[in-house]
Amino acid sequence: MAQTTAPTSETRKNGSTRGSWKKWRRVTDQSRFEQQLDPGFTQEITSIPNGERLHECIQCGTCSAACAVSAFMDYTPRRLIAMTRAGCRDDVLHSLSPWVCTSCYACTVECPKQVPVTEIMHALKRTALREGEYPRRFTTPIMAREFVGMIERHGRSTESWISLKLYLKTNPFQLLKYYRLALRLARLGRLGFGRESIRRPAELRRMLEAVETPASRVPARGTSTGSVGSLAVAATGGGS
Amino acid sequence: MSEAVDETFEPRIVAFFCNWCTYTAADLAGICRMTYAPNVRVVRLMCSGRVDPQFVLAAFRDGADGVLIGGCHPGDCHYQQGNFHALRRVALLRPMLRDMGIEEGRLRIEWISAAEGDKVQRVCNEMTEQVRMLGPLRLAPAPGSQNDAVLVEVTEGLVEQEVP
Amino acid sequence: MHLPDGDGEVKSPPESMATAPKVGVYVCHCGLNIAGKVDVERLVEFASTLPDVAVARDYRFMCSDPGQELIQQDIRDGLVNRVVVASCSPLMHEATFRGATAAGGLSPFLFQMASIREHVSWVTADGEEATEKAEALIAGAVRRVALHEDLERRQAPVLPDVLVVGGGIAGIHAALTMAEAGKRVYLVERESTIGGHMAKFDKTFPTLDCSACILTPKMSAVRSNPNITLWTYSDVVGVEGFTGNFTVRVRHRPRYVREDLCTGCLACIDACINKKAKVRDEWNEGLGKRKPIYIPFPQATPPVVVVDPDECIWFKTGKCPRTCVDACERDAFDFEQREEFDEVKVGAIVLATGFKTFDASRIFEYGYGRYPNVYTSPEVERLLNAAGPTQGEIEMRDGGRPKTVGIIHCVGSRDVKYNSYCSRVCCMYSLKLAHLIRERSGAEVYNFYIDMRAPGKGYEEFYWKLLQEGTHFIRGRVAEVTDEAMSKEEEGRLVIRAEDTLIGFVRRVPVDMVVLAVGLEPQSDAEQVRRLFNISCGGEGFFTERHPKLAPVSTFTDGIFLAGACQGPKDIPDSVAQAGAAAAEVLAMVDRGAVELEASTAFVDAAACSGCRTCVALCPFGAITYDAERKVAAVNEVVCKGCGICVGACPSGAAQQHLFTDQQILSEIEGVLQYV
Amino acid sequence: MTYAFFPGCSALGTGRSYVESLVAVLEKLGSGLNELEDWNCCGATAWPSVDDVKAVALSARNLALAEEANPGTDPVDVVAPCAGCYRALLKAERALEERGEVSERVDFALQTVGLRSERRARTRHPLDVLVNEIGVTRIGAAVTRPLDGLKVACYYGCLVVRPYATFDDTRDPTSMDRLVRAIGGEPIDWSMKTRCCGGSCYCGGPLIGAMPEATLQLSHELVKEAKKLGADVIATVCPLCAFNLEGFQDRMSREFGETLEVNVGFITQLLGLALGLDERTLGIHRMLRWNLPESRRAAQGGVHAPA
Repeated sequence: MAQTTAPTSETRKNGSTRGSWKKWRRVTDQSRFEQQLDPGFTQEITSIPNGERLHECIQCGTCSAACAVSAFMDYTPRRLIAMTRAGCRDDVLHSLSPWVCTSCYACTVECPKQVPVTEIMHALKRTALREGEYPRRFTTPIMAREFVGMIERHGRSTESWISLKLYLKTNPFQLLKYYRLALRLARLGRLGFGRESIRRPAELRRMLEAVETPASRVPARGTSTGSVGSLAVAATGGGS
Repeated sequence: MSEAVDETFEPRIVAFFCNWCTYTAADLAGICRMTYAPNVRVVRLMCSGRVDPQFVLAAFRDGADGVLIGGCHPGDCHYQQGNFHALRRVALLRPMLRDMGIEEGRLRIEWISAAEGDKVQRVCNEMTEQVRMLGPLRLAPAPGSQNDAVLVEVTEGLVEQEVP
Repeated sequence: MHLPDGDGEVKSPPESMATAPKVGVYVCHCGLNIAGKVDVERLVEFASTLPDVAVARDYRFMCSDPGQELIQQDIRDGLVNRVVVASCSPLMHEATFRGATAAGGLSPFLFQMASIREHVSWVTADGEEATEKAEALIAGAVRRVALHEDLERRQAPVLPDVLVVGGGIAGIHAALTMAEAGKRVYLVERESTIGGHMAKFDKTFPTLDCSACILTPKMSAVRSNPNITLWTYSDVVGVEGFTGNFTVRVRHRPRYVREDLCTGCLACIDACINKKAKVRDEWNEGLGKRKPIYIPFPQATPPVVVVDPDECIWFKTGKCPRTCVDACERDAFDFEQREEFDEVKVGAIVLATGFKTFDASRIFEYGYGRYPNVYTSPEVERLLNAAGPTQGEIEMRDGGRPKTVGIIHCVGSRDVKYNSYCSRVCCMYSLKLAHLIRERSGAEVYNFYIDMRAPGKGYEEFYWKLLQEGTHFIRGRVAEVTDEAMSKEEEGRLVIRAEDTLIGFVRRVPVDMVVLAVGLEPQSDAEQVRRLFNISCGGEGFFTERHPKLAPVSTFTDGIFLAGACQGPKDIPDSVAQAGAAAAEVLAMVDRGAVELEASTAFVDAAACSGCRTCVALCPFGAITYDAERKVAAVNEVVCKGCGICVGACPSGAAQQHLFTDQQILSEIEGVLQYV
Repeated sequence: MTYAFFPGCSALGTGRSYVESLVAVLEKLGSGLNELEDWNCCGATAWPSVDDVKAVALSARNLALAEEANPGTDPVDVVAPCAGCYRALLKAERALEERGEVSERVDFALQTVGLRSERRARTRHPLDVLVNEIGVTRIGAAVTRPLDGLKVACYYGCLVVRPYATFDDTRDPTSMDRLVRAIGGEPIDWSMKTRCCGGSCYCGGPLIGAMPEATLQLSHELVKEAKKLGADVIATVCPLCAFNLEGFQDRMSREFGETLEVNVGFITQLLGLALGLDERTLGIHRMLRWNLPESRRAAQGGVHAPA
């Protein structure tokens, strides 16, 4: 999927996959009809604070170049911005890029038009989770849900548990790779297996539920947070 | 003001704008089609330094609920320091207005440069809302009434102690 | 102090008003600009009910000939003797309607305008509210115009001489144009030579003609033109007066060499006790060295050497054999030279103070100042110049020759963190640099651009030529220049990281040299200059023209004109065109011989004046004098600029301002408040 | 001076020694940390991906707890050592200050559990406190075992300076470099100070799971560059950065075919050593990559041995 080491001119010429079918991408209809585009999607994403600046994007690509992980994205952040602006809802929600984003904010601080790129990535992830359009075997969305569920129940996260559950759900074989490291950490006292919790987790849950309450006056938002909440609960149910 | 706000009350505000900065900015707001509250009526002066304290008092007496003075930013005055004189006069006027029971929020001075059409919009809106909250000015003129007499007396006694 | 009575009754009209006021109110539709929002018919109906109003009419476009004719006809028919036009802003058409009033046979000052477009129809959401506001403004104008009086129209002579500030290409061109028309021109330049930025370039885009070849003849022409007084190493320190009659104070900084004696033989430089040049050479952007006694470049105009007192051993220690003095055959040295001042009287001023380039070290991630092989474009201009520190060879700070060069566009431009505007010239000069670097060194050149802006005669063709030459163009703004290598090939080089946005992936391009195409900014002292000349600056700091389209070289201060990049980023052809335009405006003004003075001057009613002298000290222009004998103040109306500060402060109401008397303003206040 | 202290979940796990050393160092310098009663998770960067308002509410609760514990103090400084927590609390602080729809909902939510945000809490990073409150002069004066020119690669990571640069420059931060200089170390001049480590700040590091090659490459770049420039140790201020750089070094070495072996620690551990604290107090024994025998240096430098 991506380079693990910077290629030299050698490897470029003598790539082992010469002639392999893997080198050609399967091509489907790449055109987009206007009716396929969803202006409502654009509107939803740009409704975040300073989100309207998305319309001011000049497509200079600073975000992509400043991004440490854009090399591992299917669409660069700049393309995602352009696609979001155009209303390419499906293409954007089926992109792995937001899930690769590490939220390091390099794009945000470098953007010459101060487009809140990282926050837009978060907004895309929220929409994707809400609509169930996220990659099932990719750890980041699962992680986000697991994490949220754990906080809702205990108020704090326990690194050992969250990692364990994550790998069980996505790629159990990865566990084998890391068990040595985990054991070592545990020996050094850096990986506790006792579950962390705050003293009043119920109070915290009550507070989080109350976040939705005043917004019930605003139906659109109320439903959105509501459904995410239930999603988190579902994740909890699946996990334990 | 503690009384309930009268929803139908439309404040009347007189604005003295200097020709070079604030009036030009108001024109710019127009050119940019920035809509704002219609309650502000502009009287054009060449400089905010022309604002005589009696203009402010006369405006209040004639039924204004608020007075706005707009000049160039400090250092930008077309006439070097007229805005500075305006500011001093406002400072001298404030205690007198307070004594007459005219709330501080009814008189405002703002520096608005020729490039700040948006500021004209913002200030006019803010001023209108502020005066709306304060309600109608209670000294509203009945010609020859007590209030008027007080006002005239004060105005007559007003000798500006401006030491340059 | 007199306040009008509460019921709005005004004092008895002035004697000059022989007949009772008959006001004509003319409401303009301005197409749909006004009529689309405001109920014009209602306005006319309302106006006709106002006191003193004799006629109220509306018309589609009052500023058109038939519209103006309407006013004139009513005046001629004796229907009206005061005019109110309710239309656009007075800043737009006051002059037009005053003209129409005068053409009808009335004094142009018996006119008042109500701005119901900029202040009403364009800024009010609700039609009903807009109509009400327009009514109030018209009522104010009608009230006030009844008190207007005829005023004397005064003119002041325009002095024939002209001042040009700044000796770059714009200043040079403006000065030459006006001098050739026979005007005496004072050209003031801060540096020791004229020529400005253009003198530092090797070639100019898109024609690639030699900058020196086209500029130096003009520089010599300035020096040899008898109508031009050239003051270099000088700056303007004071400006007083008004349109047509400015008094300008100029400071001459000491060069310690007499300009009238120095012939520019440069023998002194060779003779300097410092055998090696050790001082940072600003002219070469610090890439070269000069001696404490120097001349910026061979064709410097005037060709007079300058002694740098901060570096000269004689100035620093007082102990030096002064071999330079011995070498001078004309005895031109004067180590005792002091600052000198000159005062000149001019009728008009052209500001051509130019620009400065963006400080590239402000963008940390581009590595300027951290990596020696990152250059700014002005530095590369000097590297490429045959008269520059490397004789036109691309030799880098580490002595190497680049095989690959990356040029980064839009450095400090189009970025809200620095300057949000486009600097306009960087694309083109980057193409020029790309071409020259390739030509001189054979290096591969990569251009990293956001958008290629080549709007100009021959510009797109130049871009095309570069494409044909095989210069690489990558559409993407560079995020970082780094020395961190990710592969063998990148080791020891600078890596430019940018997204190739046309392809859609990030590229890392290892290069030997990075050129930052820095944008154009206002001079760092633009703010002081603006205050000195009493003009205005836009948000980005460039001087503001009177009108962006129709008065591009005028300012809001009459008699002061703009040329070149001090008004905004501009290339050479545009600067020269603007300089020509400014010269033409000046000539039109100077040759007219006179300017109309501000009518709204202050005056003192001697009978009412108590002689307190408050006004005398307040006047910023010294226009008020105190007559000790009569114990009253008097305004010199020629010097008065009509601000009214004295009027606002006069405790006895003796000081008044034409067109803005207390009575007029108080009536207007009453008017705008009475009908809401 | 005593600060309210928000340790964050990683303090209980991988970042344990960071908190241990921070507490010890501040105590040595005469400042105390008061751990917030019943603090909860800050929301990290996972919560904003699910519900941005709730993410703010989570952090807001911690800020409100800090205010509750310090009545009458304004501002209440809350020290958050973890870079992710620091950003999350700062974001909540800003959102509350804006007093928009978000703060309205959050205020309401706090109220339901008897809490109140008076906007007194101010989030501080340990670097901020060390450099701007205690000051490098005082720290320098307290040094008993200077680092003797130890070459330190100061690695700030992302969220300490982005998106909010409250106490240091976003692109060229220098606070840690100044600290290192104050304790006798030599900060290396490198261009990777704020480059992303590929960790993605959820406690546990999800990108390593989804795309190990991405995380490994980014971390490798950092370690490799530090090694190339001769750094003896990489100093970090984030539990996750530290974990990524130390925990996966073996795997990086394998995948990229070179032996890396660069020491990784927290800046507070280096400070602690210089201030004469012992390794155990500073949690150095918990580190995966720490081969800086301070005893050796002490012998070489012949400096005052701790009592």
